[in-house]
Amino acid sequence: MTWIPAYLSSNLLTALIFFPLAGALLLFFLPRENPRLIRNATLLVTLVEFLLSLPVAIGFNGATAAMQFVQRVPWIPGYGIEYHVGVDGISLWLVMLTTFLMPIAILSTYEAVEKHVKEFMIFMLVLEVGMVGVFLAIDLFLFYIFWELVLIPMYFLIGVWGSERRIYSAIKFFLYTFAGSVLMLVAIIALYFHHYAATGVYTTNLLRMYELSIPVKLQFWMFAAFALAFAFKVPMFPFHTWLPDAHVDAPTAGSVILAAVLLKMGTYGFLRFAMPLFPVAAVDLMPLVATLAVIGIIYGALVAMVQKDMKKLVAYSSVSHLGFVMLGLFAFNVQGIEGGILQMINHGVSTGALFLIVGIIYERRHTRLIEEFGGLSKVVPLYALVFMIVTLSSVGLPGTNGFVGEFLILLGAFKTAKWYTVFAATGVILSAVYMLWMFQRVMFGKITNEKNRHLPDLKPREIAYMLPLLVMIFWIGVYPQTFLRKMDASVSAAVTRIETKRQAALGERPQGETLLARYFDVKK
Amino acid sequence: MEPILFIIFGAIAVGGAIMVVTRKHPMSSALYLILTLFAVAALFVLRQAHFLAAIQVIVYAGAVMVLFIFVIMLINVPENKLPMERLTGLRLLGVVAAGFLILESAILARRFAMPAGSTADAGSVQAVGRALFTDYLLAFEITSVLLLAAVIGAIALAKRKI
Amino acid sequence: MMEPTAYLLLSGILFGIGVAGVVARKNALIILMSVEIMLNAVNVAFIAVGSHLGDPTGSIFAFMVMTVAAAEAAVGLAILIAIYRLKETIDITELSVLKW
Amino acid sequence: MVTGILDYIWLVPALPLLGVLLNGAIALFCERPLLLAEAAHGDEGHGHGDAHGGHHAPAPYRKLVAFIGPAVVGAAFVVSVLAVLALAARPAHDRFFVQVLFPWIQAGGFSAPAALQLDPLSSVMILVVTGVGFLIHVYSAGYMSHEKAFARYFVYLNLFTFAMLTLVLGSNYLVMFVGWEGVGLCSYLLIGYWYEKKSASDAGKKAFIVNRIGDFGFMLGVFLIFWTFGTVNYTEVFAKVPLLSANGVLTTEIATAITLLLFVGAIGKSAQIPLYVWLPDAMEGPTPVSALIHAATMVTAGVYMVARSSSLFLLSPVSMGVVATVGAATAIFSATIGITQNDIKRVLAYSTVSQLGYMFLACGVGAFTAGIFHLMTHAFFKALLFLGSGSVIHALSGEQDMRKMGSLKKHLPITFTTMFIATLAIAGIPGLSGFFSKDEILWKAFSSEHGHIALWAVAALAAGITAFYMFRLVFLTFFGESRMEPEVEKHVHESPYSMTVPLMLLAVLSVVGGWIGIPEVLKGHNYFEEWLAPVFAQGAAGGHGAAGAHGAAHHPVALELGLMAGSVAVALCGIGLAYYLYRVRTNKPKEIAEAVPGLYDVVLNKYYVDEIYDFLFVRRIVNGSIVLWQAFDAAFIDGIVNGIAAAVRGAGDGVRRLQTGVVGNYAFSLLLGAVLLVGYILTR
Repeated sequence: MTWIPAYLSSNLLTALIFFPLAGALLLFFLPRENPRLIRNATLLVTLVEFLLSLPVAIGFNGATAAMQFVQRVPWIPGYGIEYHVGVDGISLWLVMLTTFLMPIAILSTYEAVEKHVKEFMIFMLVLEVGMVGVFLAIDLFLFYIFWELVLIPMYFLIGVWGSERRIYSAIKFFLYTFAGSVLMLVAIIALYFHHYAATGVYTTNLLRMYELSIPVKLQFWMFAAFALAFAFKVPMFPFHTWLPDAHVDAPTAGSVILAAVLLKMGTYGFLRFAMPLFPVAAVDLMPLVATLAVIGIIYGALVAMVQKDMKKLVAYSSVSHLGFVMLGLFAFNVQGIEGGILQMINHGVSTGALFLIVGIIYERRHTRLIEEFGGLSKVVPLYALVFMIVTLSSVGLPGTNGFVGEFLILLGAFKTAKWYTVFAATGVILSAVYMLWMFQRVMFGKITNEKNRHLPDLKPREIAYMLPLLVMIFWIGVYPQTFLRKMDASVSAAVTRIETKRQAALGERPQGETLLARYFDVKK
Repeated sequence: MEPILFIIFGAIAVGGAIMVVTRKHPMSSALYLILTLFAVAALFVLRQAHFLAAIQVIVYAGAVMVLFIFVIMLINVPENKLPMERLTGLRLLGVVAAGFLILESAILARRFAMPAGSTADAGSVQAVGRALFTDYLLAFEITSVLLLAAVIGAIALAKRKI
Repeated sequence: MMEPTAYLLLSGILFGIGVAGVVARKNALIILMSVEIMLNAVNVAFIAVGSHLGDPTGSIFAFMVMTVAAAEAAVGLAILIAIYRLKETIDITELSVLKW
Repeated sequence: MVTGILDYIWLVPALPLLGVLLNGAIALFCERPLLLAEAAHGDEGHGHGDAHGGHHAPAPYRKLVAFIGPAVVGAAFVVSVLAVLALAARPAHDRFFVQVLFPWIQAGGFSAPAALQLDPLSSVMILVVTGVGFLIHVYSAGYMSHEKAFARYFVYLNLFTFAMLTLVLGSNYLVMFVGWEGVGLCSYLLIGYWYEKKSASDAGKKAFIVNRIGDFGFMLGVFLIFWTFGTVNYTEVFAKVPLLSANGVLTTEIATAITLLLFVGAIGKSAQIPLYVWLPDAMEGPTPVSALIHAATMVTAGVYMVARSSSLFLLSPVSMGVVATVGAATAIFSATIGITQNDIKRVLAYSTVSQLGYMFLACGVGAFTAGIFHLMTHAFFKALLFLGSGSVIHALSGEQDMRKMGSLKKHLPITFTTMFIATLAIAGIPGLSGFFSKDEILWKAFSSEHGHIALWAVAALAAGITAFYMFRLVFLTFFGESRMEPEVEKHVHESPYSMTVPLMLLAVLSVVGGWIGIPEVLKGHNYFEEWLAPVFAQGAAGGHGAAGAHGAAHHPVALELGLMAGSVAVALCGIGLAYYLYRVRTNKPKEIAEAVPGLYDVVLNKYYVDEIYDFLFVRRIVNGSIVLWQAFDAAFIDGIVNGIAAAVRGAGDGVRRLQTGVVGNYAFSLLLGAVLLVGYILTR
């Protein structure tokens, strides 16, 4: 980090979080009648934000697991709440994913969003503030604020610019996540007071919470609360029904960001909060979480197969992909977790690209039903090529990003949960089935619908925002080291921390006690 | 001596009250109400609360009831427009509940057990006046504000829009 | 001086009757009068206990109750007049504009 | 100088990749505008016919593509030959070269570098892939000349060659897996080349998904390998085999599990029972594709993988048994189906499945060398057969049904002679390559310690049936009177030289190919075995005792000769039967068919395997998913969610009704509250 001026490097993260907010304020002053100016201004803001985030990625020192670019300012000293931000191996690439995807999402709205362009752009920028904030916050209170902040713009994005059932979906999305986060708030407060009881110091600083040893019974309930909140967000199997509705009724840019980044807040939450803070409960509940993850993988794939609406299909495929991520995280070893993190990035790139692709033909034909299409490959060959590459990356073909993530996840999970991996691996087959079947019905075969005969191929603007995604697909696929190298230190530190804390906590428990005895005082 | 008078005036009060509640025409109810008020005033006298008895007769029976009668005549609802009142449904339940309430207050009354006080003439004008202008001065002033508000309110409400 | 229990019982009865009147009657005027009866019942209780304890507070409270009763009657009747002028009726079951 | 070439081994896969990029650029910038212009004025595509398309002047870019495609693979062939020579120059035990390109995936203890490895086994494979591949590229330049999407075809073909070379040259299981799925992708693209035909895109999708089922097993095998050996590189894995099996870490159960999982991958890729169903449908693709992918190279990937992991397979007799039995079963099973097929390419497809069965049988009985030897010879004559059938179809402008052929001998002399040589080879007529490799397998099936008399019998019978249906094909297409439609017959013409020269070369190879592996018993020296010995010796040594690469010691020579004669006899009577049925009494086959209609229909319809699979799996899964979606997702979970919402609204509605507006009611509720309260105070 030597070449970044000291001043900048200490305030870089704060700049990163609040720059889009400044951009949003700037938009207020722009004339509403000139959407073109507003779009270009927002694009500029998001691009500068991306450039601002590059030094973080380049300057990030992969050797240490400690938080870097840390900035710490007392915020509410009375309660020990600080404005404490920092980045480490786990959150680095998620932040980069956010700043990388925002310009792409904005660029994709040039012809898609016509009404209330100013408000749309302001909501998108506020959304970016929330997302970047969530990944950088190290203070629980600050994290919770950003976690809630993200909901509001997304609610409006779906509610105002969505399609048919947008109000229902927006409310469903909002309530689902909100219910979860309320539970999390209770757990945070319990943690806060437990920390005071244990150490006599009021603080919401996550790193201090890591050192805290929490009695096993309390750990169980707190983990359950955190896990439920994140499970709603991931979404894990039984709590996923909001995702297809939210995606189908969100505008293209909205569902790109929703799929690419918002879902990752759930999995990131598990990795950053639920697992390290409550290791005993996390490892004990691993079978339950892994089962739900595997069900999610297979269930998501099977249901995706029979969808009639392309966006719903991609939404259910996200349920399946994130099932993989969860399985990876709960493998509790370096391969699994690194695979999980990488798969979060891959899912962001490939599913984001898939939604953009669906958006492109939606802009042309204003329908997402698969049977409306057919034989497009002859009419729009360049589009077919891009669609094929993204489909392969989503299916996880070696050489593309999907494979590296999925392979590492299954490899890691095989060690700790052999049979879960065997079932999860069928997901690899099922993903090929539904993706290729959809691709075949849309692209191959004869042109059935006259309207498809004269569809224009990709416009230069569309190529401009698809190209970076394709580059990422091959870059992660062929040379994932650039990404894995920077995660190693943090992930191994996380794994060892979980393990040592667990051993310590289990030290005084009687040997070989059953889970029931440990958590519910049922006599063994 | 006192119990006999108590029974007399108590009976009058209760009878008057019942008649107030049951008469069809508001005017007869008003008159019965005045009777009840006098009975209550008599009870006050029995309990040596002379000041209160006087106030009761002057303010209550005098001023308030006059107001009532005044309003009844003002409204002067014609005979046929008076609401037909058959005691059914919820209102019957209400009366039953009131009965219950009487029963409960009876039980409560029997549980009353407080030591008797020393000074006999607690209710006399001197005692009440001294208490009123020392401990309860603030309350006294507030009531005056309350009355003022009530007067203004009444005028504003009942005034014919000109 | 007599034990106050009898007075309290009387006060309970009067209060019950007043409540019955408020609940059972449809004529707003009668309801207002029943309220007056309830207030008087309360006064009886106050005075009975006040004199039993030899404490002037009983009378003070009764006095306060009376002023409030007067104010309440005044405002109540004013409302009633306004309603009657508007709706030509004082039957409370017909005055249910604040219906759901 | 000669050994220096080894450092450039990365050129072998890189050249086809270069071809992909060049042709890809041409396809995007030259071909696409042409196609768009054509699609624009609504000219309904016609490219689904195999043989010929609209005769418009070939655009200039076609010549360039027609040059780049084959040239790139040819160059790769040259580099491969030089590399193999350089390898051969080294002493036998040192024929081994690994080149690490860059660290591909590293996470925690796991490390899989992108590295290439050249040793005798992979050298044989790259020679076959680039050699036969080159000939097929030249052939398809002529064959596909009338196609509109010409450049796109060569992009896919080069991409396939790149993927196959990566598979073969990979120095660890992960790079092999990259090539493994890469060839799966290319076969999907090439089978579905005429994507406008629904049957073609269905076949492509089917191929990819069935391959993926195989890859599922392969992947699990790789995980088990990593967590047992701690690495996925071949050298380290095979070096650790003796150590780990000694100290009990690598128990036979684990070895069996690993090998069976890997074998699932092989079944998927090399179309063995039960995952062979995609290969016959893969005939939807252009014929050179069938020749390259579904005969010579891709399908042999499974055999290569089993051979590569020979030391693991040798550890578990159970796996060896499974491999052998599956191989033999597939050989006989698909051979029987081949008898009744009427589509020339489907006969060859089932024949390929059957021959692959032989190769797995060889591996199953421990004769990995024989398996690879047969793989090589099979690549020659099967590619020739497919290309020959392609030239027949090309001549008959798209006709594939043998019942509408006949008497082509006089029209297509070169095609006839080359195909006849290949048929002799595949039938196992002595002197030709097929004989040596197939006989080697038969002998090992009998003599090797993993072998069994039953396996030999089944294999011999299958050889007979193979001879029968191959000669049936030849007699139906080339002999007898012409059953062609008149206008088809009008312009039947021999294929241009660009197609017939590869046929001739392959014919030569089909003959010569066997001579490098003549067994001792026939006074020849088995160079091939000698060449592969170091790879398998290391494996065999690893196993318990020499598997008897040639196990001639404890079997009298006479027995070997006797069995050899036996297998030739079986082949001859197969040919005789075919001659009798299809040349002498041509109506006899119809009579037999009527005589036992049930059996004939069953066999004709491929034992209804596809229909069974479709009924058992596909329909169940699809319907199940619909039920899952509608019943579970939409009704159940959403039901709960919406239910809660409705309950909340309902409660709100209920409470709302309390506000009646009548003052009396409010007074009553007040009273009620008071009564209850006092009642509570009293009773407390």
